[in-house]
Amino acid sequence: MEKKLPTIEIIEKYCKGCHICVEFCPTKVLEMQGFVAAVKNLEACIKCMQCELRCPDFAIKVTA
Amino acid sequence: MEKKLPTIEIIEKYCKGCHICVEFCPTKVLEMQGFVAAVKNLEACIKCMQCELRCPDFAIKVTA
Amino acid sequence: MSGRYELRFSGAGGQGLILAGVIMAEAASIYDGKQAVQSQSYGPEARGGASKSEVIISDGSIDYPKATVVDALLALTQEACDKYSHDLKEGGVLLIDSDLVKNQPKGNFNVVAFPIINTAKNEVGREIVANIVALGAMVALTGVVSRESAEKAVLARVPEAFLDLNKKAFNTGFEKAMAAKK
Amino acid sequence: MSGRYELRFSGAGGQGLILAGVIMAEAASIYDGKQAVQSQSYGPEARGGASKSEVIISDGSIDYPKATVVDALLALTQEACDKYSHDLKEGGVLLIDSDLVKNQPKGNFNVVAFPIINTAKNEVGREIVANIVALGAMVALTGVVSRESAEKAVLARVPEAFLDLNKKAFNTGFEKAMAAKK
Amino acid sequence: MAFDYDKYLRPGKLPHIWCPGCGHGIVMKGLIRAIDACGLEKNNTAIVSGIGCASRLPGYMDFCTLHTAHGRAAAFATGVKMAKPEMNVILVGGDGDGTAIGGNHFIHACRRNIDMTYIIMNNNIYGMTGGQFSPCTPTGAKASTTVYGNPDPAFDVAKLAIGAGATFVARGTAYHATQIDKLIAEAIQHKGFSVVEILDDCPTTYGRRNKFKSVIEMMNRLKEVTVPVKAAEKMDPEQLKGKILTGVLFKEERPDYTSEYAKVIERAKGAK
Amino acid sequence: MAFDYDKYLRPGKLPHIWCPGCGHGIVMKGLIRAIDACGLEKNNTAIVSGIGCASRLPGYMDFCTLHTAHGRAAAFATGVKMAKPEMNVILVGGDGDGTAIGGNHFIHACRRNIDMTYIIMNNNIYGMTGGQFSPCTPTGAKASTTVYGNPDPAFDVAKLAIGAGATFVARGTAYHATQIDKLIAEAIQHKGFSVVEILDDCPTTYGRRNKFKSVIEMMNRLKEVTVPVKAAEKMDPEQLKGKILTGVLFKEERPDYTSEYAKVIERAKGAK
Amino acid sequence: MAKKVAFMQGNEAAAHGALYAGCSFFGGYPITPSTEVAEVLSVELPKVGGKFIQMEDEIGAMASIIGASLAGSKALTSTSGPGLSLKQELIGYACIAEVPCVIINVMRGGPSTGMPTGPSQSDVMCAKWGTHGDHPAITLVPASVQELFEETVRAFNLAEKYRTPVMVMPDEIVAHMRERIVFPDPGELEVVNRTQPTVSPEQYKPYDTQFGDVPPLAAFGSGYRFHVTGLNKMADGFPTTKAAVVQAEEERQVRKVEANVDDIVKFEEYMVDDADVVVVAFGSTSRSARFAVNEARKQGIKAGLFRLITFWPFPEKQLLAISKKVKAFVTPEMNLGMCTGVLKGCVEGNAPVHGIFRVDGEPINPTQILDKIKEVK
Amino acid sequence: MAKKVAFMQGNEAAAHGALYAGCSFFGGYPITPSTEVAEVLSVELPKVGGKFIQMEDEIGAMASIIGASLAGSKALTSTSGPGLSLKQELIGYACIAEVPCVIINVMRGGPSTGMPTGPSQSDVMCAKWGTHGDHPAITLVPASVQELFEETVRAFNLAEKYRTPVMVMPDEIVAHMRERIVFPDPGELEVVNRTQPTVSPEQYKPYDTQFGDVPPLAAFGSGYRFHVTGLNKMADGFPTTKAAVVQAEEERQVRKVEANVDDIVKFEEYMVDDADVVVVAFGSTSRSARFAVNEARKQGIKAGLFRLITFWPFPEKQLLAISKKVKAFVTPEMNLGMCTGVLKGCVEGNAPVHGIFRVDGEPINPTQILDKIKEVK
Ligand SMILES: Cc1ncc(C[n+]2csc(CCOP(=O)(O)OP(=O)(O)O)c2C)c(N)n1
Ligand SMILES: Cc1ncc(C[n+]2csc(CCOP(=O)(O)OP(=O)(O)O)c2C)c(N)n1
Ligand code: SF4
Ligand code: SF4
Ligand code: SF4
Ligand code: SF4
Ligand code: SF4
Ligand code: SF4
Ligand SMILES: [Mg+2]
Ligand SMILES: [Mg+2]
Repeated sequence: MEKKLPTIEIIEKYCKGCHICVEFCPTKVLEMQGFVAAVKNLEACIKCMQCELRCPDFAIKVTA
Repeated sequence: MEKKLPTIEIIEKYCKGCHICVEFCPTKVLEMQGFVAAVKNLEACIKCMQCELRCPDFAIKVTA
Repeated sequence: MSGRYELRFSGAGGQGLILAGVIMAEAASIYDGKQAVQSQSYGPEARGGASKSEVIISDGSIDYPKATVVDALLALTQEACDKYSHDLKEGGVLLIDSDLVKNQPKGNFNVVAFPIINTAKNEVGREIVANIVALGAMVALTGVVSRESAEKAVLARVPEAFLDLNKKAFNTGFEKAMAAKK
Repeated sequence: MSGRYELRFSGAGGQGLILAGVIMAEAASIYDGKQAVQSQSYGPEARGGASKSEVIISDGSIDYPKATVVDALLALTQEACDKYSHDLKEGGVLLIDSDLVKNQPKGNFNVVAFPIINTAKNEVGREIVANIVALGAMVALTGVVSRESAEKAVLARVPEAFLDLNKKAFNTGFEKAMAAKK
Repeated sequence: MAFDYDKYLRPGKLPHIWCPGCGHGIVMKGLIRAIDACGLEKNNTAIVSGIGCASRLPGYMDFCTLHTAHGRAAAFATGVKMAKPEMNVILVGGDGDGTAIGGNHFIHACRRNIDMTYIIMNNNIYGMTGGQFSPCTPTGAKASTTVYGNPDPAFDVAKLAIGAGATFVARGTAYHATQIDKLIAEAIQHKGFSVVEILDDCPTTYGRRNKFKSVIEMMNRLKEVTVPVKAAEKMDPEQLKGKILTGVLFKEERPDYTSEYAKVIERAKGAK
Repeated sequence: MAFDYDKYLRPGKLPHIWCPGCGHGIVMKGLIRAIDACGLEKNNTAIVSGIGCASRLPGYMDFCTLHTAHGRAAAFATGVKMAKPEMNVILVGGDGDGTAIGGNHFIHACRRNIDMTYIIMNNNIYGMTGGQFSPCTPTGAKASTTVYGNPDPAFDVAKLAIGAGATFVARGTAYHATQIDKLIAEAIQHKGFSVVEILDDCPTTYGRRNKFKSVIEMMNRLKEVTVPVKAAEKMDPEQLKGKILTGVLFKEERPDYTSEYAKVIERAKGAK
Repeated sequence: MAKKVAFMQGNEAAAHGALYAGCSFFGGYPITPSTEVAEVLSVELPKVGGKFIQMEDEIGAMASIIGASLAGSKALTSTSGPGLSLKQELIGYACIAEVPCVIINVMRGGPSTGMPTGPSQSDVMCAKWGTHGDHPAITLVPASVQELFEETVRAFNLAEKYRTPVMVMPDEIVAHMRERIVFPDPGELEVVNRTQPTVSPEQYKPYDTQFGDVPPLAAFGSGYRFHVTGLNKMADGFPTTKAAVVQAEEERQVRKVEANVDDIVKFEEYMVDDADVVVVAFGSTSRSARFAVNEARKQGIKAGLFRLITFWPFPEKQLLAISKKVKAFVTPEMNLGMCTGVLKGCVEGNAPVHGIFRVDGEPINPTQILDKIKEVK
Repeated sequence: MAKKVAFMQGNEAAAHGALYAGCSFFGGYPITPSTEVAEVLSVELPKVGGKFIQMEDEIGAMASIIGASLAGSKALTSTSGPGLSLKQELIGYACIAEVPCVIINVMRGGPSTGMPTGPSQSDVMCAKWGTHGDHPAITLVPASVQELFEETVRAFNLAEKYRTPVMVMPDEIVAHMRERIVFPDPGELEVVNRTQPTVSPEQYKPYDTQFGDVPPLAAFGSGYRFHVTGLNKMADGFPTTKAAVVQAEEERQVRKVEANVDDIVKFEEYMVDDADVVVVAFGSTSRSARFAVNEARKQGIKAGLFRLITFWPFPEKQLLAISKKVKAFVTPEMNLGMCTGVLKGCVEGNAPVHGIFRVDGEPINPTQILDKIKEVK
């Protein structure tokens, strides 16, 4: 059975493009697209929640 | 040869009659006379200077 | 200034003169149904130096709360006497402690002198009630409040434990003054 | 208001618009010998939000230091364009970043649009000089200061290390505007 | 699984005013998780701040919020707590607000051991006014008023709080986001005055001037310079040189102020 | 043999305003002996105070004397010292002046480690205003505003000073008159901010209310509750319970503020 | 049942007045000559479950009463000159955040430490103008022990009614003198409490002008959650820089008081109707003035007394009217001309204003005033 | 040799003005919108061996400059509304102890935190009346970058000449706008230093009136030893409660300034002579006013501008004289009527005073003023 992927929601109007989530994601799931963060490689997500915890702007939500 | 006695000067207009010098003199040299301190028994003075050091009012001077 | 009578209690800070003044004023305003105002002046910040307590007693309302021409002055120390006797009126009552006030102010006053502190210490038993002794004397000399009211006022102000002591102080002062004044 | 010319540089905080305004004003007052006043408005306390920098240039003395009717407006963001275009005068110059300002304000203005930020980033090489690119363009479009004076002013304000970069930014902006305006 | 912050946020106030990468937002999220963990009731909880970027925090929180004057949060809060001892009172603010102009109220709140929790977001600078040095700016650092390097020594906020009598003192960082809520929760549960210092970042006014290329570098520094107290116990002085301890640094049980005052009321009523 | 105090006193100012038995006079004498021992030059020495009975001290001293506003001595003195670093600056004041309203200036002077000496005469009360409790009044004690017993915990002034960064902290008592001058002298010689707390007595507003029959009893208490640090080392916790340590409690070498600022000036002149 | 009477000091009466008004929180810092207010309340407040706290300084004291008031208490602080100066920033906070509270400031000699035990009337200008920015001001200046009690009650009422700080400013003489006082029975004097919201917590806005210029104020912890700030704010309490809103709010904050002067202003006219010379005085000085006026009348001089009980708002209307009928005003005051200046400012030159100024720690005596009356009559 | 010219911000110019005047000490605490003054001096002062210190708060900042001044430095602090309120107690100290110092207060929206980045002119009343007790006040209100430089120099001169604190109060617009400034050469502008004692240290008294109303002030550490206090003092600086001395000293402290208004008061009259309507304005508002007056004249309306450069002492004499000739005054100001009230107070009803008040963070524009001129002409 294939593993269930989390959903990662990025609220663009909150994101201020600080790069924090991108840089500190242990598995490089995220990337910057222009001024905002975006999901690049959802498969790699290990649901560690670091991105959500560290986002200063309430802009990223990870749901398993 | 007889021992040289110190001179103990009490400046009455400075003395506020707090009793400190009298109470803490180890050899009970001093006494209160009315509102001010006075020398009662000069012979007993051991020149420890406690009275002078503790007088809050600069009212007592001991000179050997 | 209908029947305006002015008293000043003066001496050194800590001698309880403010209380003496307050009791005098209370005797008048609470027990004798007159008008009375008591006020005082302090030294630097809240303590020390010569201190005075003034009482104005009147049948009518009292506007100006401070003394204008003093009718009766108590002086427990020389410093206080020198400092506060200037506006004692011609023929006014001047009560002084005969041990502590050696030179009296010039002017013709009705001077009464006896060893107030000493009386408190030796005859009444405690130096701290000298102010009440003085109060008793002032009541006797001025007659501006009744002896009964004054005594009531004293007893109302002092702690239970010291009622008799203060009663004794008050009466001793009253008698001494009567005698001294003869 | 003898020959009073009003410019407004607007965008987001941190885009260096205040500096752009200052350089424009310096070009006028220090190098062209005209009168100039530069002023700005801030967001809450010292930071953030849409920001504007205003420059008044005149031959005579300038009394009122703020804009009354704006002759030329630069808007680097949509928010700034919406917020600060209300008092742009009929036929006034409106320079906008074509990538970031999608809907232009109504009114007949002399609109010039090109991708300012992008030009700075890709043609000049550094995004941070977008303000100088914009400045070059404003100089070209308004002609209120001479190209030489403006360039002098730019070079006088920027750090040694970045002289060429800013020179390039200024000239690129100038040329682009000329072209865009055609 | 995703934590629901909205439950505690006032609707429609985001995005907040803080700059990109400002650590204050990370701290606010930690505070929200802590409040949730402690099950504090919104109506019964006051959040009080002074003035500064950090002090803008209460405005976003759906509680009884009080944005006071610069440096005065602890004194306003003391009034709230004394008037309604049953309320939970949480103070938030910056290093400048709390240790510069607010220093006196801070040490006296510590002394009284009044049952409130104070979260100091220490970004080593006066952010809101554009980056003048604060009493927590490291010696030698650059600020808009120390272009030649800061001559002032910095406070050790935790040491100051302990010296003044606080009974719970902890330190975390914006990098160690997972720990923020745990430290704050423990502080809230502590009966008495509790202080939680969060080492924070201000990329806008501190980072640039001090040669940090990005907020990422600032975050990484927070990781590098800190050592958890537990870990520190096993390290020798050499290894600890220049390190800053994190975790619960001090904890002590002492009667809290409003409980003590309740006894005054009892005595007074008895005296009647 | 009798020490000549008059050399340092302003002529004609005695008797001083302090009450009979007030310890402030004992401290002033100790200060004079210390100044004499350190050979400070009158013209080159400023004595700065706040407001309170203790703060009346400078008026009697024949130096450059500054009687400031309540609580502000340290801040005024900082201005004097920065303007003329070559001057010796000595601060004196009461516990209320220094730790209540003056608390912020006090902790920041400690933090800066500015080379001044601060003598705090701690009589545990606001004497001048008639005996309201101070931040140094023991819990449970009686004051004019704590008739039911003081609910406030008291500061440990030395602990506070150390927590704030002072580099020399000592404690003496009015009873141990002989040590006052030694402690103050050592403090003056220390380069940096030095604090000397003298446990003092206020018979007028504290003694009576707290059942001391006389100033003698207050003095004896100072003897009984204190233990010299040296002696304490040899005592076990049991014996030390409720005891207050005296002597030099803390000493550390750190660059002092005006020396550091001198370097700023060098750097600035270099930068020109 | 006979009324409770007592012979007490002004400051004690102020403390009892506060209790009568329902004061349940006192935050202060001791200063001569106001300490007795704090001392009495430290004893009395806990007896009724109220709170007394001695803060670290006057700023903390002012902050604490604002906090306590927002938590629903009627809050008081007492101080004197130097302390009042220190409180100024937060007095402004109470004005803009519209937090009811009362400040008793006993006037002593200034500036700075000045003469701590000497009487003065030199804080009346900083009572209105001390804090920066535009703001309302209400200042009461009682002249007797009884009136100090009653005006303290009124101070709380005005603070609650208009959601603004109110100052009571006895001079040191009124604060320290002792007189007979008759305690009003409970209910005898009006006691006002701030209006509470009638809307639901969801609909509540702390500055909701649909309820008039003085919006209802809920208490923290009462089920209403809201935001309070010292920044310019909107109806919902959140900061704004919207020009129109800011202008409106600033104007309303001042209008609350300015539009209600008739409700707030209180004064006493004594033989003013036919007077040629009107003495305008307040506090203990007005007692000397009454004495002097009586003397003058005995001597056939038409003198009168206009006694200010509210100093701010100043009774401009009334005095302007009087200025058209009188030959001259005499303004005795223990400062260098504060009331004199304000009075000149509102009589449009209709009548000369002759000041008598004392700043030497001595009261102005009746003779000084009488002489001046004779001189200018 | 050509003069140094620069294009700079008002706050920078103020800092350079201070340096020109010989300022050697700055003690401050940052606050918008005054921070640039501190920032520039933190860079420039150490270059010339001066001292810059950032204190723990505004009270400490004010204390530090008084201390530094007593040690012989020309000392400055800069702040804005909330900070000014906090400094009030110690401003009073500087007044009574007669310590020269300068306070630059950049006016932002108040009260309390108000609108930190919005321009305002609402601190002018607390500049004079903020601190408790009677005291002198000198307040300068420049309207351009050049004038801010020059008035800062003058502020130091007046402080040194009269031994009293002096305030410079640009509004946020003047403080933050940039203009061309021409630096005066050294010696071009007068620079005054406090008079030094001519007597020996033994004979020196810090308040020795035999040298006039402004006694010489020695510096700590200069060989002169003396005592300074915030209590009422005698000639030798020691506290006194002697009525006569206190009265005399208090009066002298105020007289120093009151008796020298002509030396201190500075203003500009622009087309006032034949004017029917005179606009009285200061700071940036006066620039809008000049614009409006010019427009009015173009339209044939006899308008004029009386520009205050010194707000305190207020040019009462001059304006009273003008009030007898004009139809009306117009007073535009970024507050709710402070200058308006003061002006009314001194024109004895001779001419109506029409205020234009803005407290919304927006400048008063020329059109508003022009419209009012037309309305009242
Ligand atoms: C009385 C007063 N003084 C100064 C200021 C200016 N001011 C506003 S915020 C601030 C410092 C903020 O620094 P901090 O508390 O560390 O918060 P941060 O902005 O760094 O988060 C200052 C000095 C003010 N608003 N009020
Ligand atoms: C701003 C201000 N607040 C309050 C006071 C009143 N005050 C004068 S001295 C003092 C306390 C003095 O206590 P402390 O410093 O311990 O000195 P002590 O009299 O006990 O020696 C107070 C509260 C004041 N003068 N100024
Ligand atoms: S949850 Fe962890 S792994 Fe997944 S995106 Fe976020 S940081 Fe990366
Ligand atoms: S951390 Fe948040 S704000 Fe920063 S880039 Fe990622 S989503 Fe955007
Ligand atoms: S010197 Fe010593 S022995 Fe002599 S009198 Fe004094 S205390 Fe007594
Ligand atoms: S100690 Fe001094 S003041 Fe006290 S009694 Fe002795 S001599 Fe007098
Ligand atoms: S200035 Fe600094 S502290 Fe303020 S919001 Fe920006 S990053 Fe955060
Ligand atoms: S009141 Fe206390 S502190 Fe003040 S002088 Fe008297 S004894 Fe000393
Ligand atoms: Mg900070
Ligand atoms: Mg004390």
